[in-house]
Amino acid sequence: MVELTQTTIDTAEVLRCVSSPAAGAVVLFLGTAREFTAGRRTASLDYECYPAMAEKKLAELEAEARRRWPIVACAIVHRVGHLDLGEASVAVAVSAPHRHTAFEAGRWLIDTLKEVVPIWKKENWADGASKWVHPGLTQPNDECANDE
Amino acid sequence: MVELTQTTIDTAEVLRCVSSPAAGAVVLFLGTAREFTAGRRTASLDYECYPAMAEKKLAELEAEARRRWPIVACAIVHRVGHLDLGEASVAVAVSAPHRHTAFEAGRWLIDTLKEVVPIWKKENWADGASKWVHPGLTQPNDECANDE
Amino acid sequence: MKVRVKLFAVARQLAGRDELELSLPAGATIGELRHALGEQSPELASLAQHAMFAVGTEYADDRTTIPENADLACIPPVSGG
Amino acid sequence: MKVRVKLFAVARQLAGRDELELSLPAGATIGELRHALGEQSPELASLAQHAMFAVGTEYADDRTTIPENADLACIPPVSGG
Repeated sequence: MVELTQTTIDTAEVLRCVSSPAAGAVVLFLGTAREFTAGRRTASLDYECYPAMAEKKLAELEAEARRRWPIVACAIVHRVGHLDLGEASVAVAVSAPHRHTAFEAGRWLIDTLKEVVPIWKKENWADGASKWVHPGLTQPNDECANDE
Repeated sequence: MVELTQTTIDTAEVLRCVSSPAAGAVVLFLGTAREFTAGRRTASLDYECYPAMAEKKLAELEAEARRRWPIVACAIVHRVGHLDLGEASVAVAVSAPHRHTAFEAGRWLIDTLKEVVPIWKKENWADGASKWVHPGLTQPNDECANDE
Repeated sequence: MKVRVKLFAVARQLAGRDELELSLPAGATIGELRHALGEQSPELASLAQHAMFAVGTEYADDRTTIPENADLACIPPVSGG
Repeated sequence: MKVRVKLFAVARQLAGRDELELSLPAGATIGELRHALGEQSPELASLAQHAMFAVGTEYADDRTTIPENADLACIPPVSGG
């Protein structure tokens, strides 16, 4: 199950979605909006995505994880829009007969999601500046005005 | 936070317990009662522990994880008593600034818990037999009568 | 041929819009699109060098020929998760 | 000295009780306890060879001297999680 959502991620529902008597292990990963990055304070985050492509890539990640590991169930939910500090931006849950499978698949899913799924984060700093985060990209201004 | 409990593990509460604006990542591991082990059907599980020592060992695990990794918060809850299929026997949650820390600490915690914490599982098979699980131990009878 | 390219994140911010229209020769490749985007919108030139491009919902490399009426998107380095 | 040893899981099941009392010489070690447990309760002899023992709430090796009035426990291979 993969989903993009505008609202708070319901972690209980994500866990229900992967729970099964065939599973001996569940691993849930949550990415959450952190207050400090390299000493600089974040006030909030905005996430934007290319919806059709993001959904397709998320579904491909689930399919590839199922090919690589004998997992029972998998759920990936990514939030888009505005997030306050502490809120979850992404939930990845995997259930499997054995725990090492669940850990490996969960870690691979979030690592790969962060490399290939067309979703972008904008840091809204506490000092009022905002910046889209594009790893590896040198941007003309380290601080751009908020474009929203 | 470490806890032994006789009742259903409240995963939402476990997640709340580790959530923090200092964390960018949360990893939750749940061990759940699996229906089939090596093709044999389980009806239920019973967990027993040496309470004083189990609590101390769990607290030592948390302390050691905090020494090894820059984690923000840690919660380990182990259930004892009777569990039905699909129910969680253990929850391990770790929050950290970065995800690799959370995954590594979470995996180390459950791996080490399974090696050192004095808690024992009894499989109650669907065919009526029961057996305490003691990894590496050759037991006189593969199937003993239920002792409860 | 006319093509439309969706813009996201800093690309959208720099261009001030979420889509651009370009004229490309029929049979043009993604590499040519990358170049043409920088020519037509100099504010995107540097980004266009480093972005990925998608044809429909699939990543495409510079040698990919752009089909007629393709849905194109400029995908700056992603930062979801 | 008299010592009491807590029993868990298959040890408790085999012995049919959750605690055993043994007489050991003063200054006896965990190794001697391991042996004495098997002597006194033959049904535990095999398990006693493979179990861990705890003094108070800490694992102890065979060379550990057992203190007076110690809380002792026989810890069969654990299977929590």
